Amino acid sequence: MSAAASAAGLLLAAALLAPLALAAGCLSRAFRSRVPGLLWLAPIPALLAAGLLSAGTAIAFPVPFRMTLALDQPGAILLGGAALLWSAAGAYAASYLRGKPGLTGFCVWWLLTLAGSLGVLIVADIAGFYLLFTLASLSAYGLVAHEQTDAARRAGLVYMVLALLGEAFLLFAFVMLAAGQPDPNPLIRDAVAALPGSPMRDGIAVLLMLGFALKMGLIPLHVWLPLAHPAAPMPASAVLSGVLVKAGVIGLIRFLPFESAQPLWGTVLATVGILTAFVGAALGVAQRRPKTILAYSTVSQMGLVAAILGAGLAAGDASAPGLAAYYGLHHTLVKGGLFLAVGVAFASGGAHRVPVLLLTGLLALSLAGLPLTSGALAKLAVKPMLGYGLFSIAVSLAAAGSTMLMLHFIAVMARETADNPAASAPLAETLPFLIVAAASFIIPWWLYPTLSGDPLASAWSLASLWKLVWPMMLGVAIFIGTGRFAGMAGRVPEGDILVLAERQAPRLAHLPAAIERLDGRLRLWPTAGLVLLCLVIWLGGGFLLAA
Amino acid sequence: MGLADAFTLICVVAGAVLFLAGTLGLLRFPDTLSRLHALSKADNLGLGLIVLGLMPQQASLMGGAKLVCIWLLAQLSAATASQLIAGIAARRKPQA
Amino acid sequence: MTSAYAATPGGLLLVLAVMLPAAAVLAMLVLGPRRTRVVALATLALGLVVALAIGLELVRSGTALIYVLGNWQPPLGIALRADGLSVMMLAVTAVVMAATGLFARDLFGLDLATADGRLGTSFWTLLMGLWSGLNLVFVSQDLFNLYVALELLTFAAVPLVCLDGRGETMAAALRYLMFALLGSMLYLLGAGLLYGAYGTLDIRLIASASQHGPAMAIALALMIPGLLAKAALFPLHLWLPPAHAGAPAAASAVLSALVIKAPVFLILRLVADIAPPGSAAVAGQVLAVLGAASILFCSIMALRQERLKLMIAYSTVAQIGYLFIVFPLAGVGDGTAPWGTIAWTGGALQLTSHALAKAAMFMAAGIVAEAVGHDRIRDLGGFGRAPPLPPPTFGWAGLSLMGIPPSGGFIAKCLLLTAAAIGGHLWLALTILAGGLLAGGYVFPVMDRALATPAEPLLLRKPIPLRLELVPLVLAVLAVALGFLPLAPFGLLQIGRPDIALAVSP
Amino acid sequence: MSAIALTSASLFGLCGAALVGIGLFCILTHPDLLRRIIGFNILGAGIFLVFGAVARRGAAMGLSGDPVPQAMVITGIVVAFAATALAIALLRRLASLTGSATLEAATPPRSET
Amino acid sequence: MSLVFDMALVAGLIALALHVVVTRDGRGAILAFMAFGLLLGIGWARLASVDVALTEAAIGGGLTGMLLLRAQAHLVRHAAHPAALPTDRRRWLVPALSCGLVTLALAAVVLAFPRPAPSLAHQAVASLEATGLGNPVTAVLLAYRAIDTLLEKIVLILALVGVWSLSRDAAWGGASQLRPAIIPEPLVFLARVMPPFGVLIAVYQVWVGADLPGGTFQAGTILAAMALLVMLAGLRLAPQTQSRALRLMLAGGPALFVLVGFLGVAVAQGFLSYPEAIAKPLIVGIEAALTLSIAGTLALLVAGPPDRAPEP
Repeated sequence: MSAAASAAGLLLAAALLAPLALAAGCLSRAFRSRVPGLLWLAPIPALLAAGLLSAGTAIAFPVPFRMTLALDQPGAILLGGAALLWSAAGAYAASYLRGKPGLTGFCVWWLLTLAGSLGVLIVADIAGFYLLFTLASLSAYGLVAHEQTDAARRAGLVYMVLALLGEAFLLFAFVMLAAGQPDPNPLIRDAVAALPGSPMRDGIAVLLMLGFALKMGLIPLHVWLPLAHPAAPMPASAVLSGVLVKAGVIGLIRFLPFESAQPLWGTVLATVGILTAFVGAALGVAQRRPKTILAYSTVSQMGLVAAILGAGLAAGDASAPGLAAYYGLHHTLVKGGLFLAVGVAFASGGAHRVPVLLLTGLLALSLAGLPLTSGALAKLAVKPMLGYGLFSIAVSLAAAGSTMLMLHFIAVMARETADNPAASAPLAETLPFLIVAAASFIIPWWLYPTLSGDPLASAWSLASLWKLVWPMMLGVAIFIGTGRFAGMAGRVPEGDILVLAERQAPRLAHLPAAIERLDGRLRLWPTAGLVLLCLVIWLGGGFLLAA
Repeated sequence: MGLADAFTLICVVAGAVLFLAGTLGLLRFPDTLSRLHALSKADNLGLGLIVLGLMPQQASLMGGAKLVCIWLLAQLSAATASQLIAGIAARRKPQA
Repeated sequence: MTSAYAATPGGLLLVLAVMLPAAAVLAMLVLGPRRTRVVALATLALGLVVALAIGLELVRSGTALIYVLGNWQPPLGIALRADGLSVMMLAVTAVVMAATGLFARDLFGLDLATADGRLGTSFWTLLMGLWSGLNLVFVSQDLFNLYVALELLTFAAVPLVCLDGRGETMAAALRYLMFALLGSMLYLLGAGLLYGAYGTLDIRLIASASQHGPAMAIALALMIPGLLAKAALFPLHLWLPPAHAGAPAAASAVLSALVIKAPVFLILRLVADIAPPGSAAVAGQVLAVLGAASILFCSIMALRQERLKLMIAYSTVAQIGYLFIVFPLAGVGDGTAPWGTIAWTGGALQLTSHALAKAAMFMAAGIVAEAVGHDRIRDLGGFGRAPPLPPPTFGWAGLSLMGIPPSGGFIAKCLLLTAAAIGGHLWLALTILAGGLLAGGYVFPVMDRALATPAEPLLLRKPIPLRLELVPLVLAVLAVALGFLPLAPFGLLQIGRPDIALAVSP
Repeated sequence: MSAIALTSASLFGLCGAALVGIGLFCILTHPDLLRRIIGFNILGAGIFLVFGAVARRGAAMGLSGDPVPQAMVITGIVVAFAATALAIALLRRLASLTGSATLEAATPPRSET
Repeated sequence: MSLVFDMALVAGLIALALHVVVTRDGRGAILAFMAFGLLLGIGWARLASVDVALTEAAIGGGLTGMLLLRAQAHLVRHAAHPAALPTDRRRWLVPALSCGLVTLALAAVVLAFPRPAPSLAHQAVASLEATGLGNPVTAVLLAYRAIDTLLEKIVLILALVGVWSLSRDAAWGGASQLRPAIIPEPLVFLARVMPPFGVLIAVYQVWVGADLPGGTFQAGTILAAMALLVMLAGLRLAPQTQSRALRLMLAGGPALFVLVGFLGVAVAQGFLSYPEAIAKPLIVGIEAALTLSIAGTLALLVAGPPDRAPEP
């Protein structure tokens, strides 16, 4: 292996270790004050790695730290977008949170989440994957519960409970996956290759899909997302919605056997994806706060990504991961841009308001798939893989739904920022927003030919344009149609199903209370002594029967 | 059944009878002092008789000496115990 | 009976491990209060060296260390034997004892009045007695000798609980003493029956006896619950929460981390070595059911506690449950050698990482209680600022308890889960996962309180020296560092086990 | 081995078993702690009688009993006495501190202030 | 014929035990328990284990009874009236049944012990002359299973340290209050007459213990009883727990035992083994030292934690 390969490996390792080093730096009091300024620097190695390194570079850590990192095409695509958004959001956060209490704590959680979310995209062995996945999920709690308000604490609690539940599913799946392998900590590739053959494959598949669906926010496990993302400070919401959910996407890409066709699992995933897309859009329309609308839009978009992966899995089409990653990249950049846009829009007023609103509107429509925008490219690239017939119609209808959602978002944004005082957002916040917006236009165009195989020009052809336009027209029609029922907005609370569950909580609360009463009775001396004797008799009987 | 065995039999039976009397006294007598009286008198004498009866059975003189020692110690502790109990009973009796 | 034990050169080290702390108890009694601490710290250092030497000797010779006391071969005499598992337990005990010693020295150093008074001297003397008992439990091969070791443990542990002299802790200590006595009496009765049936109390000789009458069944049926009472497993945990919560910080660290592990170790020896395969399988099932119930029930109880120390105590009872679900996972009683399986390694790793993590947690809780004056979790808002190190200690130890990578607890959970997956024990696997979730349930609220910024800052009762907080942090980091060990079965744990296997002919 | 030795050993063995039962019953059900400590002593006496029966059955080589269980019983009696002494010291201290000689208030202790 | 006596004895024992459990009167239960202890001593004599009979009579009947009586007197003063056995059937029926079941199981096992009883009497007697002792029980206690006896001493000392740790901080190092308020004259007389006999018997027991039934525990208990008698009669004050001489006496026995044990590593074949030639004198020496420390420990255990401030 030439020096270049080892240098590439080191860059890959730097992508993961740089944020950790910065987080460790926070321990020293002197360095602590300068860390917020350096937040944007931490993801740069990852950005370089995604851009410069060719697919297939890998590095194995020395013996005690058993972890190997490897870069492949979907990983590289997602890594690039994620690193860019992290860096922009880092710069944004530095100015957005300057002077606020608990900034150092926020920086530590920020850097740990950053390390986890980037590492998860490039890690290649199972234990390493689980470690980084957990690091990302648990340290994200710090971002969600940063503002110490009641809403933030409730969102944090819900987030933590469901994150730990997801961790439990994944751990059991990974353990069953690794059980059959000779090496206690196998590479993901080998373990997945053996998956179709393993006796417990259905159990593993179900657990994997549950764990990653929870991370991506597919229904009914999406309830934490509309609560957590709005509760976090603006840059953190951008990153949570933009990058953290991609951990679920890369999980599905890595752990599902796309080479061998799995019609059963594929259709299940696809249907859940489509349902999520519809439900996400429907619930989003009923929201009033912009950040919550964007959160529901994330749920809906992730539904689409899951649909793509499901279709790919059912057909056994190996290109599905690449396309899903491309779609994910587009979503990362646009959604990150939108969240930053909301921040900038709230801070600007008067003369500055109109251009910001225009740009936000453009971004929103790009997400919905407006022709000539990167969104259109993303949907076009994905179209052939979805095939024709009922499934592709459903995806188009979902596109209509997201169009309606985006129009609703633009309307709400316009209304919210109407009476802003005449002021302009500080440069340190608008610049990152502009960079991300620009990136969200340019990068998909740049990657389109390599991914979808046909030249750029074909995107302009009439047939492809029509395929995009009719869903949007439908979306606009529905939006105008429902415009009159404005009252409907705001009736569905955030985290819909969760609120119903919480009403049942008192009925559930009496289980622990019953356990506490039982414990109180068990810890009385006569009962404990009697239990001891019964244990003696039970064991004695058992042994006599066994002898 | 030599002379010695006969002698032992008689003494031990007498001792046992005395013990029985002592116990009967303990059960029947009304108050503490009279019970004390029965106990200390009858049981000590009973023990003395039994020790006397066992003397010839002993293989060596030392065995006999030890038996007497036992009897003396029993006497000593019985006497002290009954004095103490009597003292407490006397102190309590005026108030009762 | 052939002479079963051939003394190995390293054997005398085992005697030193047991007799050193015992001699220290005598020295402290004679030297009086002022020099007690010096003798104790010297003994801790020496004991650590002896434990290290035993470990090296075991690895070098590759066979178990054996020592025949007074050169009287069992069954008449008593033999000491340390195989891989015992040596690991000795090492863990030495490390936690040394850490507790350093911690106690600084803790008592806070107010010098108690340092040389009743509290200080009694603590050091009892701690050494505790250590001698623990070492003897891990190395002795004779059941009655193990009874004396258990009594040594109980007599040293009970006064530790009520060192602060309050009515509550006195009641807790009395309840602990009585239930532990009930346990050891049942154990002694079982030992008596075994002697009646086999004419010896040596573990290996009993194991090699061919036929097993009803005496073995009834004896085991008495001994195992007796030891469960001393290990405070779920239905018999009445004495543990008040005792461990009421004891001083250093004492509750040792009690939770080590003292309740000795009866667990003995149950492991009884079921794996002495019990015939049929009974071992039954015992394994029963203990697994109790262990699983303990994990779930006591984790929920830990969730509902208001006081930090009580929450940690209930968490101890829950984590002990993990050690008991190892039996069916390691295939005890189905003829295969259980010590070769990954579940055995998982159990050993869980025991070690729990010892370290729980000691660190209790010490951290002790520091917070000392600094703030109370340990009601609700009112501990922002305790991360006052003494800076307890929250990271609590966090790291919590990682190991929850089984979150990269901690030792995670590796142990992984090994146990893998064994459950391969063995098809689905409900055990679900219990392990639920245990991890519930552990998260009671660790996170505390971390949340640590990071919270309260309305009015916590008022500090006492300044806490940094050195005092370092010890628990080191223990917690050790518990997490265990996570970097290989995932395969430990080679170390199998040393010295096979020749016991020959005796247990299925 | 004479029959008488065997039967008297079994007889005392059965007596030991009965005393174990009585001792256990007293420990489990009696609320008064002092009586419970006496129960412990009765349980201990029962267990040692079982040891004694075992020793008596093992009589051989001119000895009237197997010395090993007898030695164990002596050690056991002294340990049991030490346990009783510690329990009674704790009980006296508990009584003088809290004025109650029963442990039935098994509620978790109040928060320490 | 002797079987009938045994049956009577066993019946008496069980009856006394039941009475102890059932009776309402606390003091009556203790007195019944003391009688039970003495009867048990006779039982052990019937079981031909004379050493154990001595120990049981001395500790079971004597010291434990005294401990219980002093505790009962203290509780009557300080604590509420002790509750009686639960009367309603639900509370005691199930425990009674389970205890009965355990007893039946035990009885079955005791009767089902293997017919040629496995015994270590052969090995004990065979290697007796290596220890130079005549009494096999003492040989087991101090040679074959010497570690048990040594550690059992450490258990006693730990119990003592535990009892001492229960004192108030102010009274740490002081003496315990043994003298009753009013000392009856006959007690003083007894305390003057009895001790010489006691010491004589104790020394005799230690000396004879090597070859005939006797030994350290029994002698130690008698010495402890004598010491308690003297202190109760007020002739001598209870010793200061901080005094160096007392602590040396307490730790002297086991310390000597440990020293000789480690000496065995150098001179004889290993820890706690005695060189053949001087085995007996060594053992008797250890026994003498042990007796002193046992006497001190047991007396102080009965005396309880120090409750008077220490004089410098």
